[in-house]
Amino acid sequence: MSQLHVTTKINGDETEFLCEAEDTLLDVLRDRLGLTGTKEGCGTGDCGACSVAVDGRLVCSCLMLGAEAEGRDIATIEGMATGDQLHPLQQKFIEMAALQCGICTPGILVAAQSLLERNPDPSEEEVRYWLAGNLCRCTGYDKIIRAVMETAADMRRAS
Amino acid sequence: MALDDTKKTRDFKVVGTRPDRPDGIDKVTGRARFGADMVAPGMLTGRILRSPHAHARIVKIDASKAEALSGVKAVVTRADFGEVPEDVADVLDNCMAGDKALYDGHAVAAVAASSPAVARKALKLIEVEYEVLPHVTDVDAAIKPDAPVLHEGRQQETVPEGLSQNVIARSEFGHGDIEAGLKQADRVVERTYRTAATHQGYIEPHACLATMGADGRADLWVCTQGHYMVRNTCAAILGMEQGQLRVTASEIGGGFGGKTVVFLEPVALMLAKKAGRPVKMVMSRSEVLRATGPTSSTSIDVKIGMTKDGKITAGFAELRYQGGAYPGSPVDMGAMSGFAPYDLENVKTVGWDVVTNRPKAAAYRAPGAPMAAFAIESAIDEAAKAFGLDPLEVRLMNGADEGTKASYGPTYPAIGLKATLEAAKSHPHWSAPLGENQGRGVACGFWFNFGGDTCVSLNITPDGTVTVSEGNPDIGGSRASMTMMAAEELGIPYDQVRTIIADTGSLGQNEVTDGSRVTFAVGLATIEAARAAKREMCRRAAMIWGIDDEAVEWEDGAARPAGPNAGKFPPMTLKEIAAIASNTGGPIAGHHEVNAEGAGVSFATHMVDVELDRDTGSTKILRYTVFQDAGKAVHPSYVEGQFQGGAVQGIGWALNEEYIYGEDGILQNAGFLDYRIPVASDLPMIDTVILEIPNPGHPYGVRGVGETSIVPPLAAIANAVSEAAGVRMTQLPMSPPRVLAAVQAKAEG
Amino acid sequence: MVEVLLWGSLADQAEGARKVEVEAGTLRELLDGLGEKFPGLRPELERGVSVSIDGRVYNDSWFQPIAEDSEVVLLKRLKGG
Amino acid sequence: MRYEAPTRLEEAVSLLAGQDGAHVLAGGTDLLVKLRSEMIEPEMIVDIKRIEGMRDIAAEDGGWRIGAAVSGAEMGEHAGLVADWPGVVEAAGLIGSTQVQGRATLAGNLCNASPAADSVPAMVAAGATVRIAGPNGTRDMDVIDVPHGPGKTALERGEFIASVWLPARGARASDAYLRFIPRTEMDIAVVGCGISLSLDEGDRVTAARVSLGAVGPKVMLVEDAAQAIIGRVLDEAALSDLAAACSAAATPIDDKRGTIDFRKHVSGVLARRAAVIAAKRAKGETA
Repeated sequence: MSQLHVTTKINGDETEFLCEAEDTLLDVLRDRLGLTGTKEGCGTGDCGACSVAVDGRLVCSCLMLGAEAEGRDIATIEGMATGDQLHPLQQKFIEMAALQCGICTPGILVAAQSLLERNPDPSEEEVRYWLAGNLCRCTGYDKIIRAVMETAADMRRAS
Repeated sequence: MALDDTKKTRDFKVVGTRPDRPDGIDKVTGRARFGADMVAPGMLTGRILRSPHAHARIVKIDASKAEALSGVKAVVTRADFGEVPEDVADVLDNCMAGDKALYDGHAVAAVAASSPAVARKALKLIEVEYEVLPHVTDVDAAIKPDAPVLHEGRQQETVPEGLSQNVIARSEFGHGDIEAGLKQADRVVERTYRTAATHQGYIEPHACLATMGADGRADLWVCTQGHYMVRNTCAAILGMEQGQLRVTASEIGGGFGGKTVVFLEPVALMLAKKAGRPVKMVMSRSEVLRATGPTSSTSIDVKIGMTKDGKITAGFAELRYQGGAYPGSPVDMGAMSGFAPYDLENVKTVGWDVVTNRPKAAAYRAPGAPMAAFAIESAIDEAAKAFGLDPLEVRLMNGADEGTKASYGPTYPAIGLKATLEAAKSHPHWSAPLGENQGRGVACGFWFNFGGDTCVSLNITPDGTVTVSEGNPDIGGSRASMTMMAAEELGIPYDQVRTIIADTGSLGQNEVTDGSRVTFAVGLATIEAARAAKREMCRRAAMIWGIDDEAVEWEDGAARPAGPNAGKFPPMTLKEIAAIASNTGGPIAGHHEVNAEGAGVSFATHMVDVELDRDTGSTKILRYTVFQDAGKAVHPSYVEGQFQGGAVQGIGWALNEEYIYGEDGILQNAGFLDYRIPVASDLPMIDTVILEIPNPGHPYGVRGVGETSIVPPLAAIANAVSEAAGVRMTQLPMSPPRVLAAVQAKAEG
Repeated sequence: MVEVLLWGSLADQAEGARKVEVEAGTLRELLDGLGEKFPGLRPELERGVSVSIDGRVYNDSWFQPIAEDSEVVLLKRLKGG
Repeated sequence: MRYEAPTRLEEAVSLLAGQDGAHVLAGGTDLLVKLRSEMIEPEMIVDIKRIEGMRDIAAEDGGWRIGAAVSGAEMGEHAGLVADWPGVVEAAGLIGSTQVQGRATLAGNLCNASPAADSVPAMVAAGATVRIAGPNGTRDMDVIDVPHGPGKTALERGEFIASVWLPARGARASDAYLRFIPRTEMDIAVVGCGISLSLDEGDRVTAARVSLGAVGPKVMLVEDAAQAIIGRVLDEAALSDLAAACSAAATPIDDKRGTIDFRKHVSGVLARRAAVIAAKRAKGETA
């Protein structure tokens, strides 16, 4: 088996890795690059725990090959905070208890960030549909939706 | 020294506030390490080969080709395990099949290999010869005398003759005279209800990393609700001493009861032992659904007698639960809890534990109770509505209170059922208008709540901060609660305390994180450990001041002289005492080990509005309110979270979730695509009302809150859908095809 | 003597009595006494039971005192999630 | 397994033609699921996203040509396409989650050849065609002719779909797609219905195409349903006839997602609702 050499950018850093052709981007992030913040809940694109942004577009990293990352710009949960400065969504999720077990949290934060980049003033329905691909079994979504809405309001006030 | 032990009137400083959880930053930044996030040097990948048959004799397993494959370091089958103690025999058989594969997905062999690709390839090279046997997956079919039999000789003495060997046990609870009670009724509602098996649906698949040395010492990293349980079970299965197996609990990505047993862990240890290398095993989602514990599917007959003014004269239920391939469905819990919210003169429940060719049922949040509540609360609702009575008033009229003899035997102390009903009645939700094709349902629910073995060790650091070590995996914010209770008791700020989950080598035995026990039992032990530390700090202060220990009391985070002869010394703060601990006898700690008894039962009332699309049978949840007694809400945000999460799991159970088996006994929907748990867009906000009726068995009045919230939703939603549809729904899930068929049948008369 | 309430089907194993009396001052004495007096109860006792004493549920605490007038109810062993 | 990401069409064709077990990767949302579950074990994956034009939406002959690697999310952000073919765009937008939308394509949805594919009934109703690249050059085909049954397509060895073409949208004409799923998102269609229609100034239907998904081995164009409304104003009687024609045309099976009775009934329900939406859009009303 000859491995593929891939050059990409992850959370702003030029990154090179070797992978098998069948490795998913999720496999690469978790097992080759040690970025285990991106989680695997299903491996079939049904739970959203592996959400990352590729060239600014939200995707399931389990549904993309590592090899496809060549030349792309990938953002994962590990790049969401700036130094010790949490992203407002991260801060709000803690404050509003928008997580219980926390396994879905990285994917939901990445997805919510992608929403707020496109739509700074989403309705509750828009938030709910945007996040419909991110399963959470603990919270019933209530506090998650509220946290996203409140973060959006805070960010609008701040800008 | 005098310790503040008041309950109802206590003025809390930390408890009842909403501080940030201590593991928050780790969890929002991706740093938190869950089951699959650990690595070890030289680690191998472990994988399991699973039965493609629902029921088959395993004639022969030939793994020679797999063993010969380059990169394969170990193959394990049942033959690798010796005789094991009886109490773990079924556990082992479920982890690795013996003579027979008992369900689709049952483990039959495992490999450890140098990469996932090699492991996958190796599994295909293992040749298993099966003799396929007839199977049965339906509970009512499994009871019949001619049903295919899973096990011979497992039937208990409680089962009358003439039933299939699949019927393992019968139990009966209650008091009074049902026939006499039914005679007093103006109306008797008699129906059969059915519920489908549902899965706990935690988002994190089971995962572990096992290491075992040639000296027999082993380490295990695992996502579990109870690493002490994992240690004890694995040690028994592998014939090890418990002290030689150290288990560390990872962060856990949901459990809801499903991670209270072992699946991969003994196999991973055996692979690690044979390979002499660390072995990591992670289940796929389909493995989780095929082979880990769903809850029972059930079939329940209910008979309710009611007078025209709403008095329940008799309540009877016969419950049949299939618990998968081994004895031990949660039918007893259902039979004991179903009528628990009511004060009844005549009540009787009969429970039947049945085995079928399905994965062994694991606990699922208030195991057994939601199905019983669905049946009984539906029948009560139907009887009340037949008389045109208000369903909340009927529940209030018949509701249990302090002094009521519970349907399962004991007499209740102070309980909160009526408080939840009164809160529901006065809530604006109850009086809000409903539109066309909309319905409102209410239902009550009960759960026992547990205590059990618990250890907490609380250490004072030299700089006067505090660490708490406890032995229960934090599944939904319990580290915050423990930190709060320690801070409360010590009279210091929340951020001066840090709580960690210790490994099995660091504390004594701890019961699993289950039965809504953690905030109650670990909280109790934390408070007692803090009190022990306070006593010691008071003693140190007394030494310094040269007065009697008894003349020192602890208040607001400091030792103070108390009483007429104590003298006038300025208070010594915790920090001051800690700084000179070495000079006064050495480090200061408090610890508490207890089998915590005295958990308080808890009750809830749920209220839900639905809208029905009469053309498609689709149900939309419009509004939902949970009213539940928490005893004392330590961190109200996480109490609300438990209420909301339980309600939404109940919504899934009521509307869409189900295990679907084909005629061939194979699970048809082993993925999140067709095992349909609720998504964000399915739901409204879930409103919560926390009632606080203190539990006399806990220093702060805490009751467990985690499980009760899943008990009422099935019935509440069924009552709402039935109202909207104009036809009584008796089978879950109330999926669109089922509701549409009922609506059409009703229309056709 | 302590009066113990058995659940319905357990009475079948105790000569049909829903309420039985045993000499016991602690939980352990209670469980031992029940097994001795009613051998039919032994399989269920061995499978494990919970005991409600004056409305509080106990699983294992052998030396939990029981008063003569305590309300004692045998329960199926409770299992949670 | 090899991974190739050619930049020229001809290169892709020759890779696909030259290797047994070669699979095309566009959005990958079906392919990777099959790969992982070992339903397929490809020798080669040919990623077509780096081929010129594959990610473009271009005006052509009054209609729109959509490259095979254009994702649903990109379609939803294209104002011209949304204005002309809102039904096709919303059908593509119903495939999976937001995350899946970032990758899933019309061409992939079509080549997966699932009878329940959301975008296919909408494309069939729209009268869409595909341009197929292959060893013998390119050829065009009606969308409805591409699937041959569950998992099977009309594509020959070495061929792949390079683009989808949606025809010119006339005046007072529009489309709509509705599906039924048990939840509000994330499910496979239990029934899907696409309708494209044109109205005259008197709101009479002058042309219509009605299609159904998930009620037969492949997506079907229901001529009887179109005939039931052509020449008529969409009043209650016309809509009832439309619904009846769709229910009658549906030949579903019982499975884990729905029953025969349910699917037949809901075929009619969705047709009626989709027709109302399409008509409103054709009249320039918001729907």
